[in-house]
Amino acid sequence: MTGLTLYGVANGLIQYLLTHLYGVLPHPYFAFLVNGAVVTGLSVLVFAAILLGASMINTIMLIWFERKLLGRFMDRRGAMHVGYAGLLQNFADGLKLFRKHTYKPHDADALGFYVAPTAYLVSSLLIFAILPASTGWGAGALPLSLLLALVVFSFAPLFIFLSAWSQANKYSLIGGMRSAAQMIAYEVPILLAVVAVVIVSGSFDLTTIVTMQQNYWYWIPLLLALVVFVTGMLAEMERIPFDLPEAEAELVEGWNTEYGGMLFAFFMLSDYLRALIGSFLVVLLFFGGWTMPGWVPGPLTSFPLEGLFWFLVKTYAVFGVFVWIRASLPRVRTDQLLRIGWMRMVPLALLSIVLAVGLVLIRCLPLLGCLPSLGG
Amino acid sequence: MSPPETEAERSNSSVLWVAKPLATAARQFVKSLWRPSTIVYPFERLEDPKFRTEVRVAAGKPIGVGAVWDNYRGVHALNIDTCISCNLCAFSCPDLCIDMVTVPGGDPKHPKKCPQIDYGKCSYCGFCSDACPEGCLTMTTRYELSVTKRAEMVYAPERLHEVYKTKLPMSPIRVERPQNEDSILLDAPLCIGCNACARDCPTKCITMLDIPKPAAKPGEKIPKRIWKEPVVNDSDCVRCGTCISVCPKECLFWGTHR
Amino acid sequence: MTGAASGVGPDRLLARFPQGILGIDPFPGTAGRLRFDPAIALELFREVRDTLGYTHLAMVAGIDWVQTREVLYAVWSDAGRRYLLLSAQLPADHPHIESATAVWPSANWHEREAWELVDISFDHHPDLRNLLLPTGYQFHPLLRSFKLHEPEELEVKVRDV
Amino acid sequence: MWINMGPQHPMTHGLWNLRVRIDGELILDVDPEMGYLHRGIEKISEDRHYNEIITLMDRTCYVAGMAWETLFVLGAEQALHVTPPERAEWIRVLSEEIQRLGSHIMWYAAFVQDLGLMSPFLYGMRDRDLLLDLLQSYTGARMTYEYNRVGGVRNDLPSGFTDRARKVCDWLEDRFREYDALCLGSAIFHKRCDGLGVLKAADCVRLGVTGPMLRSAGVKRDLRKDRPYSAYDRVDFDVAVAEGGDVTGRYLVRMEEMRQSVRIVRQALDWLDRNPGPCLAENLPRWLGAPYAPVGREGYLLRRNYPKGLGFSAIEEPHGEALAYVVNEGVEHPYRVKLKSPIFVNLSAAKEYLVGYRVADIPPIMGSVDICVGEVDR
Repeated sequence: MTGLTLYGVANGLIQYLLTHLYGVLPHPYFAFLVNGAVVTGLSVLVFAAILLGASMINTIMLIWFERKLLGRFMDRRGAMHVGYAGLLQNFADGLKLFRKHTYKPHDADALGFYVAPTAYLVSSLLIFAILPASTGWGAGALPLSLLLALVVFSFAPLFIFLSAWSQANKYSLIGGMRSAAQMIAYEVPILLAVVAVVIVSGSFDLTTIVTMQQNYWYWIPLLLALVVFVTGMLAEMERIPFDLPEAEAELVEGWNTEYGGMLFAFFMLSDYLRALIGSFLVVLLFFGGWTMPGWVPGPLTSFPLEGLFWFLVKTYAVFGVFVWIRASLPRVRTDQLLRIGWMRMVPLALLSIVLAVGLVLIRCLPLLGCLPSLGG
Repeated sequence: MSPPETEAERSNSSVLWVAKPLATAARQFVKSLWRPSTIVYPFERLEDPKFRTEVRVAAGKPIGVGAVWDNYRGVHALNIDTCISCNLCAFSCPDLCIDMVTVPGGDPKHPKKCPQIDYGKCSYCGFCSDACPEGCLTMTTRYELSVTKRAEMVYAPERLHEVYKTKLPMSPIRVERPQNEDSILLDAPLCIGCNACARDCPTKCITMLDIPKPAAKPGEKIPKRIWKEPVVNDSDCVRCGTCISVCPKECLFWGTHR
Repeated sequence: MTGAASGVGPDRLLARFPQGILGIDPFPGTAGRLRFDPAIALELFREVRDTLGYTHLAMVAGIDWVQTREVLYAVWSDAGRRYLLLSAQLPADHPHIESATAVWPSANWHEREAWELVDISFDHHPDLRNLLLPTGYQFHPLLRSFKLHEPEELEVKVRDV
Repeated sequence: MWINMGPQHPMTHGLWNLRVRIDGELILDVDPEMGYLHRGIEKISEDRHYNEIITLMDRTCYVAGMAWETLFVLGAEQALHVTPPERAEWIRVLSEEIQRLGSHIMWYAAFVQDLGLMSPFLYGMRDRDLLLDLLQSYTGARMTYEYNRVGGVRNDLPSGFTDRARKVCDWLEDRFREYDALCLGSAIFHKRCDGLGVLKAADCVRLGVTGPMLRSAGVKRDLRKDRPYSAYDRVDFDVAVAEGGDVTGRYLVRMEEMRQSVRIVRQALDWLDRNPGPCLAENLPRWLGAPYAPVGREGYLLRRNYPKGLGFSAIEEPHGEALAYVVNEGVEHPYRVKLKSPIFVNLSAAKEYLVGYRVADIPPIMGSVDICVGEVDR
């Protein structure tokens, strides 16, 4: 823990700049430059900009990571020509989409058609302000940050259905309905699985939850909740095997059939943002966030920004598992998906809550700390 | 009709759920980690020597199927020097993409004609190179043809000759004369001995032989003609039919020697 | 090759249709080529399916012989493991024959195709409309009299959904 | 609500239109519309030289060109009273089985892609590439082979071919296990495919459905066994049969057929190793063998008078029973060529195996039919 916080960096930067600016222009008119409120406001803006940039770059890197990893699963290479090993391929793709003409189908509803992708993207980005990527690398210690993140996360079906309906396309409508049904169905097991974590940790604050995992990571006692959470996240992220809202075999592109250019890029980006958020949440809730087990050699855990580093490593590893699942499983059908959701996942989640309550009641959790090879 | 709700459980794989496919994909991942089996096309090519012999990598290990290009039917190569302008390639083309065009050199009155191929139409069936009696039109392993203008798809004989000069691997050359085939026969009374067939014969297998001028009988007029008749050397004839088409009196035809 | 031993030879139908069957030609590789009068088509199909056991209709082909049109059925018997060809000559003006769909439902698309390409109409066909050609196409390409048309000459109706 | 699945749709695998009437996710009615790829091959054949038609046959079905070549050539040989040498027949068996493997692997790749599983698609394409290498090494092309000739085949196998082919056989047998692990080993696959698109044996026979769809319903009909052509009466193999007539059954049948194909390929390779010989019939009229006589010259061709004849051939194509009827009127081009495609009939029964299932079931069901629109529309 270096004590370096993102807000601290932003604040320091702004203070340094403004003080020097004031030093160059030492006139009382410019005294507002060193006003505390102005400094704070600008710092928040810079903080937000850094966060936005970091999350965007991370998302694009995530797409690259998926493409390369999926390539290896499929005995091919993935992107490899733009930049080293294709690192810049997605930037090139984004540029291409940005340059493309955005068009609207004649019958489509303009308001919904244009607002939905933007709102979807914004609602996904909002969560990044809440999630702590390391100590001090988030919007600070909100007492209910976990709950807030999940609430914002569950805005998505609304926007998806809005866009699906406004496109005036039969495939989009079917895709939108599937998507709404699926996301709402899987909210329930996700929340229940999170409740298990909350019971064990006793807090809704993500930072506290991570800190509680110093001794042992929560996937050890809460394996069942982890399975439920990951399955639910797969459905929420609309990834294979649960990607049937955009099942390209029957629904062309599902609820974003009619989108092209930048609006499509918004959807694409939001999907991967949500994938990144999902991986973040899995790491935060079950794999100890930015903490590392004690048996890891010291040099590996004591360098600047090591928390952030390990957090990202874990995130990408979790996402790699998602990619692995994508590479090896076919898609399920809507009715089967909902049946799995309501009739398998919800009971399992309830069971995991019972287990969590039991673990807390019999006070055997500290014993897990004695297993140094598994975590903590 | 109602949807069938009962699903026949055909195997016991539900026990394993998804473990088997996950393991299979993981195995593939490990195998292709070092070297996936794709060939990085513009930089590596299937016709590279290393792929021609042994190493066709599939899933990280060579299994030894070299790509063989012996019979490959790509862009044609034309040896202008040996082309005899027999037209057989143009006749045999199902897509009518071969035109016989004049090439420099040769008799100015009867210029030499060689095939020009429109690759916009060509289907690479190889009938033309099969038909070529001299083995001068063959097919190479070249397969990249992208151009920006449609006119560039038309390969003039000189350009085909350039392909020939690149010495790409070519399909096996067969120089053969057809056997068991109809011959060129002469309807002698119609012939005027004009030498057109012998002049235009690509293989020069027609010779004009003198025939005796008949003695004039009383009351009969001797036709005015050159007293020569073409004789076809069947072992050299490629059966291209040029003589039939140039004959002004239509006195040559296909048939079998009795 | 007539396959009388296996019980699927077409000879036994001669007694049933003394007038209708015009002849049975040997055809290598099949049980024969049975020429019949189009008037008995449906009864013959029933007999061929039920008595001889040719349960599978494999092909319906129309051939334009300019003066006449030939319609050719290839049927397959699982028991006898052989094909039987049934052929009928139809007059060139208004060529029509009873549809085989009542006996072999698989004739459906075959007959639609023969109708639109060779202009043989099949009576009592459930759904005789264009299959490979656009709806409303007024020519029959596999007729010998078919001439290529410029695209603008064609009048193609737009299908209303 | 009617929705048009096609002609530009990921499910169609070609150019055709499946009109579906749905209620929510339930399919109430379907109406396949064909003809988007109708090129008039039968019409073009009427004024093409017999060997030139072979170039059209390659394009009839773009995943099983060799099978269609063989089909037409068999019919033309009967019509023209030509007998190919025995080695050519064995090479045809070999090529057709390699083609069947290629077609089935292509089917596997596309079908699993329809289920949403992407990696087997690439595994399938990778393995099919080896088969294309084999075909290329003796036919000279990877897709449009133009290899069969009336009276034999164009050229003999190159040296070392049989060894390479045996290596590919070994490799493929390994891969089939991998394919099964990815599909049959997956609970989701069974959830998706068991009891889906059921067409019972009686319905199959009634509707004229052939090929793996028929055999998956338990009917043991395979023209290679029942009406052997080429050298199929001299090879030893089993007819793949499954029960149930559903999508899983079709998968099982095709997988087993691939294994049997490998078996046939091995036998053909052994025979070809032992028996060298000519592969094109002797004493062919010049206009049938390579090289070619001028076919374009008027007045020359029509003057000839060859014996007339009728040809009827039936082969077990990768997709089912394919027939050709060739009418030879004694000139260089056939009077009429009629081709019957198995998929044409399998598609006409679409209503029977689609109605009552859900929209999400359309891709796997239609995928299991293995559609190649080129041979439906011709």
